[in-house]
Amino acid sequence: MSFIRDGLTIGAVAVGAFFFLAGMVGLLRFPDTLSRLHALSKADNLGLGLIVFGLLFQEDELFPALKLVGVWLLALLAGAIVAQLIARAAIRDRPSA
Amino acid sequence: MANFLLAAAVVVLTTVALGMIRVLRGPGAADRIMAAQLLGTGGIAVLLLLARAIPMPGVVDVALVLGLLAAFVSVAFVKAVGGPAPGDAERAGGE
Amino acid sequence: MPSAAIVPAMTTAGGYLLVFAVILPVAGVLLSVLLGGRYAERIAIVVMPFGLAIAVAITAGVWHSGNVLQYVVGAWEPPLGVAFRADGLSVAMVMTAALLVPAIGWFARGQFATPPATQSRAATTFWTLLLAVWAALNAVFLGADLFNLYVAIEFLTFAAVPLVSLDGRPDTLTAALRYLLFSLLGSVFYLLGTVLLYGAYGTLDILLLASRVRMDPTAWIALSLMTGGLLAKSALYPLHLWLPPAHAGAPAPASAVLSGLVVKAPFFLVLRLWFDVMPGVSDRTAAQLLGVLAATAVLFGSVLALRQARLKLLVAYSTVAQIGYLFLIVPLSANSQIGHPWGNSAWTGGMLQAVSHAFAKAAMFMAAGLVAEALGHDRIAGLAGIGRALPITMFAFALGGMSLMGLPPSGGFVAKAMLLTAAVGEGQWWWAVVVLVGGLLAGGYVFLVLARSLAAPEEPLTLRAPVPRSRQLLALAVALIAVLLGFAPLRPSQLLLIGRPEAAALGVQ
Amino acid sequence: MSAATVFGLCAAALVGLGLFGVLVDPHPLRKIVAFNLLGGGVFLIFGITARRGAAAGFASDPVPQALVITGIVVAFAATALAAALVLRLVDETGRVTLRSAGSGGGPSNDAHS
Amino acid sequence: MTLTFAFDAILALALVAVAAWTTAARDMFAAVAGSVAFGLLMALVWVRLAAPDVALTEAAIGSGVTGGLLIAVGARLRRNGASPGAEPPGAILRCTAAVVCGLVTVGLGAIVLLSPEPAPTLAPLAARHLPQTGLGNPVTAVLMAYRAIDTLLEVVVLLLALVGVWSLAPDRYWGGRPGMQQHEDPNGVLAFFARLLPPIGIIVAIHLFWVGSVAPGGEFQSATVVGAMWLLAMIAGLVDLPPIDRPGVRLGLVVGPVVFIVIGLAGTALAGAFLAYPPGHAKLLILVIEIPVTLSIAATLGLLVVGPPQRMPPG
Repeated sequence: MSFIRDGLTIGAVAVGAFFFLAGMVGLLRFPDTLSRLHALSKADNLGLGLIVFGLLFQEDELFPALKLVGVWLLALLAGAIVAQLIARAAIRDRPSA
Repeated sequence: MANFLLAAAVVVLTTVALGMIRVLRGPGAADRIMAAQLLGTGGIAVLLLLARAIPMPGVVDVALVLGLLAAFVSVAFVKAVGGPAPGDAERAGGE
Repeated sequence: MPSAAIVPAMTTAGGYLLVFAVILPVAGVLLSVLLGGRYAERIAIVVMPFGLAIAVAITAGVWHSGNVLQYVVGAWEPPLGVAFRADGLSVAMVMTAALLVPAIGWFARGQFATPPATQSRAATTFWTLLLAVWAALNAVFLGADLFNLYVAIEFLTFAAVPLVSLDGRPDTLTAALRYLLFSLLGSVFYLLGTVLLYGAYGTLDILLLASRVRMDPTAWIALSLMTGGLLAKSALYPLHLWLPPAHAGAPAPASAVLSGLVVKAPFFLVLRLWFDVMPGVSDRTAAQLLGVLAATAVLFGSVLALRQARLKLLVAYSTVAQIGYLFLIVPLSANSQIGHPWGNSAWTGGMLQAVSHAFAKAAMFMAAGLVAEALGHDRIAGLAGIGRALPITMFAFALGGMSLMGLPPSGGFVAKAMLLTAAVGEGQWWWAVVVLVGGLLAGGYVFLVLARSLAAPEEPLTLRAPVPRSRQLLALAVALIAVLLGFAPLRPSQLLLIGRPEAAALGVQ
Repeated sequence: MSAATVFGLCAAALVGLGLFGVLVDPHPLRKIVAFNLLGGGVFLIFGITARRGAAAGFASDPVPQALVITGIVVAFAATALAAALVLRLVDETGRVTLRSAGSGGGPSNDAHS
Repeated sequence: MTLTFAFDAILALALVAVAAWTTAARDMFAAVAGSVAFGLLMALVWVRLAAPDVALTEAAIGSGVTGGLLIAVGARLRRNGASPGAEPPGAILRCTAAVVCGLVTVGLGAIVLLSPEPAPTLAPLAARHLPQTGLGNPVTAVLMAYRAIDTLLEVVVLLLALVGVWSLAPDRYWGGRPGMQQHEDPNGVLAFFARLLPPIGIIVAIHLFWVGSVAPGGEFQSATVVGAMWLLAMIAGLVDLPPIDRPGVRLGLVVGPVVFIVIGLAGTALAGAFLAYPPGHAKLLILVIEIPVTLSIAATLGLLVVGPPQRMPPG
């Protein structure tokens, strides 16, 4: 059993780390603010989600597992809201000001 | 398993370190905020991986606080950059 | 490991006074914040006699027992816990603060009165911070734990800096910011030295540390870092740049506190470090180097004081010079030929200088403040006639100046005479020259002011505001203490030695 | 090389960098930022001291840890006070500078601050 | 082993790089952003140094609240168009400073390399007395028992800083409300966020407070989270800050240190020393101190970030 669990963890965490890598590349390489935003908000939340998902297989108790999911939800929420706010600010700044 | 998680932590930490370049270079304030947001998320990921790889109590709590405060900083950033001009504190918000 | 037998890790009789000396003014601060402006003055006035009584009781306790008072906070013995300790040195400074703070407070009532109906920002802040300065000073003078002392000096910084910018003018804001940055930089270096010592010896308690410290690079680097930081905080040349604008820009009562008391706290910690914590570590070259800085401060500060056009700046630059005298203790006492540093008269002379300068300088700032209030300015060129208009004030200024010059019979005279004796006795005559020239220059700037003030005015002098006689008398009383210190130097000098032999035993082993 | 040594060297570098910023940067807010770097370096020295003091089942000596927590709070208070001073100064003068605004009569000795 | 070394090395390099960039950056805002990143990396370092309590503090105060403060100040300076009034010092001075700083770095580095490992430590003593405090977290024991006097003075230092910040208000605003009234669309994203996050934050804060006696956490970290949530609600225009004159505000600020002192004095009578706890009751008394102290620190931190009063007092 632990072999399957470890395998799932390794797979999810590896893909999660890859998403972080991809997000970073997007952040550094994409030409303008909004496309960078697009790349990033997907990548880092998916990355963190996959890592949390992978780590869940290593948890035996409920409470620590819930905490992990809580951390992810918090990051997801913050990421989404901040991305919204940035996009608004970026759009507002572009045409008018 | 611990070694694998540690290796993943090294990878994510590296992306965080490289993402710093965007925080520092900008050019726009929005880029900086976004990069800071990535750093926050990446930092959380690193902490969660570390917590599992090298067991130590409280590390997940650090991640939790980091997430909360990173959100606070991002909002402060957005507000400060896109906020009102000095005179018009009474600007009616959002559309 | 000779430590166990020597360090009394227990609370002594009367030790609780030490913790009260700190907590009482803190309680006053909290009450002031709670009740707000209307009561700040009254709270301060009520706290003062009690604070003075505690200081007197501590002095009596140390004097009668002939030994240190100690309090182990929370009954957690060092090295795990924190102790307060009062030796002769602490008592001298605690007593100075306990006399000066109420005097300055009483003097400030004329300026920062808070009538029941109104409240003002400056007055509320002044009274709250005056108590805070007092608490911090007592914590510094009584502290026996290096990190607790760090908290104490930061406490002092936060209490002292806003005093500078009470009036909110741009130049005082600049002065306050500069003071803050210098002070923080000083604190952080002190902190760095502290952690290096902890890392090397595993304790923060001063006496325990003294018994463990060795002459190794870590101790040496820690001592340099901490001394450097404290020098920045006490404005020893060449780190004096922040002091004159800060002390001259503050309201007169605040200047008296800052110049008389606050700069003595880092100086006091330098003495603690060099003579209590690491008597064996400081070597002759370093002591002489510090002496060179001190001497430069004496000469440079005095010359600049002579060149000032404003009275308060003159007094502030004279503080730069007088701080130099204090640090002459180090080259004259460290590595003394007598064997232990407090054997020669430099030790007593230096401490007497610290105490008498506190009173003299406070009196001079009070007088300068009264002059500025009366005239609406403090340009030295425009002082003509003020000597006749405010004779008591100018007399107080003159008495304070007398002590700075080192004229007999004043505390400053005895202090400087003892420094001279020590310089000759140690065969370091060059410091004697510095003491003498510094005295002459001080005479120069004091006479410059007095001569101007006694000159006949070109047009009849009109005072913008009446100056209450009580405030003038208060300045005079403070100046008189500085003078009277010259008459009773012997008994205090014995007091200063209490707690010393113990440290000496540690230093020799 | 142990974590303590790596971060100890890092701390030494931070102290140097922070000190440099505090000394030479003319902008007060950036002096404050540099001061935080310097403080961070000093706190790290506490951290490695604590780590090297691992004993009695603790992975790190608790005393320096507690001291750092105190230190971080004090450093924040310092930052807040300094920032408030800078802002007030800007409100009053419209400039960000540590040069004395002609505080009156002082000879030019303090021009190189 | 090599993996942890790789991790440490990358982290240390990133930290130094951010610090160097922050020192060198021309744009003031870049420096501020750099200091936020610096705080985040520091939190990771503290975890690697086996100091999760410090990591929590750093994440909350060092990175979070300090970051928010610096950003707000930086933005205001930029908006006011404040011009730097001073030129950087000349080349000679810069070189001298560089040499001095280099010497400090080399000296410190030498000490780091030469110091013994394991170092002298108080950990065994702290462990031996831990049962007397009834606590499970030795760091909390140091803060609240062994060296409680430091913590008491520190809480007062924080309050003094606030007195100092308030003293910088223009006279006409004395007694008024700090900061500007913020207006945001009450149905907007920000307001939504500011309604959602504080409850989460409060739960986290209570959690940190509660575990603080046995696990990493405690009153400073908890208070900072509460303070930050308060500020968030203020930024979103959901709550306005009270005038600094209001008795409730004053009470909230001093209640922590006052209770601290009162229990300390009670210790003089009951346990034989100021800030000593009677045997068997230590844990309860520490809790009784920590609750109001948390409240006071949260209020003080929040108000320190907002700055001096900027509006006319009512009436």
